[in-house]
Amino acid sequence: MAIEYLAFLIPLLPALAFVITFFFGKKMYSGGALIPIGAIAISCIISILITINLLQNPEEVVHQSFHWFAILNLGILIDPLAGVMLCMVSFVSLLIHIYAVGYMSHDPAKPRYFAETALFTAAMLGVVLSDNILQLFICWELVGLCSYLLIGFWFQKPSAAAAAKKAFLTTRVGDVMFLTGIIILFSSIFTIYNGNLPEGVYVLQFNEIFKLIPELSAMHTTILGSEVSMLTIIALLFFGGAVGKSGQFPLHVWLPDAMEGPTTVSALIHAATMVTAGVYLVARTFPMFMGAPDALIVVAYVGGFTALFASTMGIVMNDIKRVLAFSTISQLGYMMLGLGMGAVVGMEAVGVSMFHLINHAFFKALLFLCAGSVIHSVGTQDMRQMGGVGKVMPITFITMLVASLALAGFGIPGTQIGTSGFFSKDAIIETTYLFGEHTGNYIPYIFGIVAALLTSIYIFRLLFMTFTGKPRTDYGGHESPSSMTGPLSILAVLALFFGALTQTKFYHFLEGTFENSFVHVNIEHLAELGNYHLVHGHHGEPLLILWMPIIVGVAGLLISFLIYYLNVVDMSKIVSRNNVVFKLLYNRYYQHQIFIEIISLHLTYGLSLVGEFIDRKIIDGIIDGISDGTIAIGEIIRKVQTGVVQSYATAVIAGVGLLIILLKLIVEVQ
Amino acid sequence: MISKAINGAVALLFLAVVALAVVTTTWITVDELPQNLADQSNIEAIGVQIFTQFVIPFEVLSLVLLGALIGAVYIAKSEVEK
Amino acid sequence: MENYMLLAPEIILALVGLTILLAGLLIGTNNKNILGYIASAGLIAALCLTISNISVNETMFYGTITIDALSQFFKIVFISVSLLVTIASIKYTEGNKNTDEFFTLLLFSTVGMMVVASANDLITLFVGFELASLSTYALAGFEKNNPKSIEAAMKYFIIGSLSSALMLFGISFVYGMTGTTSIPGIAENAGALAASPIGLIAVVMLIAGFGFKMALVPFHMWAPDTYQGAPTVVSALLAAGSKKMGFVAAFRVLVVALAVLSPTWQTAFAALAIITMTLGNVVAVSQTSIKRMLAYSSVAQAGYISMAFVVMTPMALTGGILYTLSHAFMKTGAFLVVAVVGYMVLSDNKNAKDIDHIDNFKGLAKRMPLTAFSMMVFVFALAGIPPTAGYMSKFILFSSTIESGLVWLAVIAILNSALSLYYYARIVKYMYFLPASGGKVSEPVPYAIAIILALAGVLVIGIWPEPFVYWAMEAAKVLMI
Amino acid sequence: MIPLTYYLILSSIVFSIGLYGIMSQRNGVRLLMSVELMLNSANINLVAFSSYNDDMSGQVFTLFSIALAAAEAVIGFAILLSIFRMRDMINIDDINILRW
Repeated sequence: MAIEYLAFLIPLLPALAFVITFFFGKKMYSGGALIPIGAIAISCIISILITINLLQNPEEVVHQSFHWFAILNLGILIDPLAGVMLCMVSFVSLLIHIYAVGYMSHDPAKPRYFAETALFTAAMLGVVLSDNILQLFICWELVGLCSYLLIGFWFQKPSAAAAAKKAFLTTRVGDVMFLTGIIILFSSIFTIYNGNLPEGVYVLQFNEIFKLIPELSAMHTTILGSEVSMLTIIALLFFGGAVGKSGQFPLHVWLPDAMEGPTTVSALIHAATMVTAGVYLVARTFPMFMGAPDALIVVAYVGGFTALFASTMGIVMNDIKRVLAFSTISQLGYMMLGLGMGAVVGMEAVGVSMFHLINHAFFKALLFLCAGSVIHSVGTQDMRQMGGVGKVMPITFITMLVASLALAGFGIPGTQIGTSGFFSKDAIIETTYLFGEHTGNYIPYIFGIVAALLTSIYIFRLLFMTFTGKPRTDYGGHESPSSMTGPLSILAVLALFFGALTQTKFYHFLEGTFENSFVHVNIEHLAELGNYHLVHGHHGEPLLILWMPIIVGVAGLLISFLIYYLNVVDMSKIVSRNNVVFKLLYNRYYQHQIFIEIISLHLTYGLSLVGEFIDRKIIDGIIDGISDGTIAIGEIIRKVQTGVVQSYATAVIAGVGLLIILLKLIVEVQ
Repeated sequence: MISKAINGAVALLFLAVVALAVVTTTWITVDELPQNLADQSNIEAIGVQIFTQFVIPFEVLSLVLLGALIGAVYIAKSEVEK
Repeated sequence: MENYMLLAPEIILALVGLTILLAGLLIGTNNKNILGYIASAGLIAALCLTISNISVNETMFYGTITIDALSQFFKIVFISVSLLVTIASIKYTEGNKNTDEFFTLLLFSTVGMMVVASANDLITLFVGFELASLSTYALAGFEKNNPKSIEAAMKYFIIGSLSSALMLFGISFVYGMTGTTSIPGIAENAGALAASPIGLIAVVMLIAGFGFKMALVPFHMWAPDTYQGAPTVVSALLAAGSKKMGFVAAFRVLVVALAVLSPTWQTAFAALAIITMTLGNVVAVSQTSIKRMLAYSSVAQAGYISMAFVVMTPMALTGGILYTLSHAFMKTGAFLVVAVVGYMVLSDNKNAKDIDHIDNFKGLAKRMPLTAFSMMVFVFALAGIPPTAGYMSKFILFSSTIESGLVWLAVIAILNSALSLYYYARIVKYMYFLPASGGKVSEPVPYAIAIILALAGVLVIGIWPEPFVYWAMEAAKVLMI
Repeated sequence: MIPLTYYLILSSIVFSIGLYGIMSQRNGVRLLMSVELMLNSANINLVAFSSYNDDMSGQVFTLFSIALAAAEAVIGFAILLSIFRMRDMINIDDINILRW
């Protein structure tokens, strides 16, 4: 059975579904939802079958390519990395499409919704499948376009339209860097070949690029007086694209606002799939990062800082979806941090990071869908107006609890017991420890561990505020229909068990990504080019280090439990700084309380506020400032155009005169 | 008035630049002009050139004149009569 | 014996123009629609004939005309633009008793541009230039009872004649130093010109003359006013067709004839390209009239194309030439969309003012889905987003710039194209994310056909660029001898 | 024999007068006159070069350019006429609806 020959159908079917739904959806059941669901289901089955084949035979990757123009091609590449990503994207997309049948049932613009999500799925599968960087970029842009359209799905709301624009423009900053990277790469390859390309070589195909890494890394250019390898520049520009797409600091500002779209869109695009495209890009071009000095360290620092920075802001949000948005940014930061650890562990970093990506897709999609279920039922996104939802929505509550445990990474070290988040996040934190051990630089580890504590605090705060206690307003909810709870349960099972079942196999599988019939790259050799010193066989970290993530996780749970369930501290009083000391003295657990007060509340809360300030005022301010500045300059310059034709003539003549003088001067100098 | 002065200054500057360039350039010229100008009819030579070498521009020129005519008549014609 | 078949496209168009003029005298106002179809048929015939002679390389008529890959490429650009404009104008001129003048002038201006593309002699070039200019002066003022249209024509005319005078003055110096008006002859004798101070003045004056057509800053100031005031279909012709005439003339005169002076004009174009793209994009951001915004965007695009003159590698010239083709389709399409929207606004309200205001684009996706979608593709193509023609051209142009070591220029250009997205995305926002102010309107068929053809052009070049790149490369080879 | 430079200086002066006129005059007809001055100064150049180079094509060019100048003037006057009909004046610096 040669299922591989059907690989091209994977992106094609959703694309076809887009066309059909877009034009004929109005007349069909539920806005033509069944067409994309069917198409994506087939894509999903093909992906899974191919990946299973690949598991048995990891050397034999699927590669199909056809000539596009001159020295470029269109092609499909399914190697272990693409395989797992494909399965995840198509599967999560399938579940969310099914869920959306219930969630969007009241919306009149259903056909447009399903058409756009189908197109998105096609484009995202295209990103994953690309065998060359240009095709990847094209699909990447298409994904961005769909994201723009879907964030602005309810474009009647000005905030949605503004959010769509912001998302589009901010990610464009990254995209421009990415494109610049491709252009520089393209011209560098031309320089390497001296313009004489060998016959039948598609220059932007990954295998060709990887083959040339030593030459690229030997090319140097001078920037601000210091010699920099061309490869580093290209890798960092690619990373710039990933920063934009994956919401890393400082281009993360669009992601929280993107929550203006329907919750299903947030789950699909802004949690599980599109935002991980940046991580995927870095993983896909990982050999380039390995060969480029300093590039991985930048990735690690940006990722680690983002993980910490975003989680501090997660604590102060009251909008349930915004908490999850910041959580997504923070988790993406973890993935980048994991990739950056390639500086020490080599290919294992890709395995660790991708493992977290897949697990995160499951539990974060689940979190969003649960939140969507709550919003659908309660009719508000503000957690202050919820409370006690768990009683009316038991299934949602249980699934949400599972997802939260997975996010906070609960499990028992040294055994096979634990949620999927436990296996992947702890693996990243352990690698950062290893990094610290070998380089003496523990900063990534501190980023990781502190962010883990904050993660646990904000997610249980969300859980307690929403599902426990007494209803704070009269919302009168009900449990969601089975088309919604069905996907929730499936995702919950995955969030709970996927990690434990696949952990060992997964790393091994992904380590073969760059050694197969299509590309063959020696990571060890590349690491030498990039001045990284890889270590092997790292076991026997101190027990405390193994237990540390779970300790901070439980600490976070306790802190949230105390504050938001038992209400030992009245948050409103804290915020209004009313009589804190008095309450403190009368509390029996004052020792513990001080810890909470100072560390978790004042310090963290203060930090969060500072974070939010930086986010809202400074970063937003810079971005807005640039655009306002441009408009203002435009307004001034346009006034030169007075409408009087003589002044135009004067401009022409003055232009001629100035040009003559300018050229005279330059020619004299030369 | 000031603007006219500026315009004048710009024009004078332009003149100065061009004149300077003209004066400092060594022009390639024939050593001396044909002595008896009356002997030579350049009319005939021009006529021959127009209908041989420059026949294409000449034909295009006819289109220019026709186009200018159509355009001018169209724009200048008053549209009052119905 | 000359092969007159090679000039058949020009001859056909001139004859069709005359036929339309005569036929216009004989048929009544109500039947004048047929003239548009005749013009379209003539243009299609000319297009087919041009394409059939695409790989000819011949110099004719005592060396005043040359037919080569470059001229054929640009002729196809001009004929395609005219064809799109003509098809759309069938609707625009409906019921107008001056339809015959309109189409005759349109065809004449096309002939003028084609003559410039083929010119191998400065006299031919200048006469062709004037034919295209004079016809379009009249076309810009075609709505002669509309003060804006007449004002547009007046400004276009005055700056245009100033530029022709500057150009002629420059040409006279070139002639004086080289003793000939033939382009290959000038190329042989240009050494003396390069050595003398007058060479610089001649080059700058020629650049001013061509820069007027290309709308390079600071010779661009007529462009926004004229594009805004002129009838929208004419703006399409000016922005997409007539602008390209400036480029082909500059390719012929500067790159081929005055190649020895390349240090001078490369420096000049470097300065002009940077100023042009930056000013064009910055000012476009603050416009509220769509036509004016497109005009500034077209100024900015001229800046990108001018980079080809600065880089001057075969790849960069290929990129620049391909860009002219892509830009022809994108800009024509965008202006025709504005024309359809204007038509829609007028059918809502006969006395509507400011029909090109951006507010009229609100909710266009609801009112005219096809038009809105096409506009989205056009503006994204102008911004250079794949998979469109604009992306391909920019990719080739920018990567060749980086390859030749002018990284700073490429960085400025890329920053500019990122900035341009701001105002392009605004149109998309208006069309897709703001509520509509009226019901669904069906596009008039001629407009719809023209827009779909332009859309097809933009997408085909974007998705399957190989033949076009190859073809542009052939055209660039002509310049690199 | 009059040096060639004299002709060129003359034509430069005429050209500059034209430039000055086009920048400073508000009356449309004067503007057109300025344009004619500039075109004709180029003609002086062409004829002078033609006879000093003993090459006929410059004079042919001059004939062409005279015809073109005429055609240009025709269009120009038509546009001015149309402006005059609409606004009863031909001061073109008052015509600035289209701006910014």
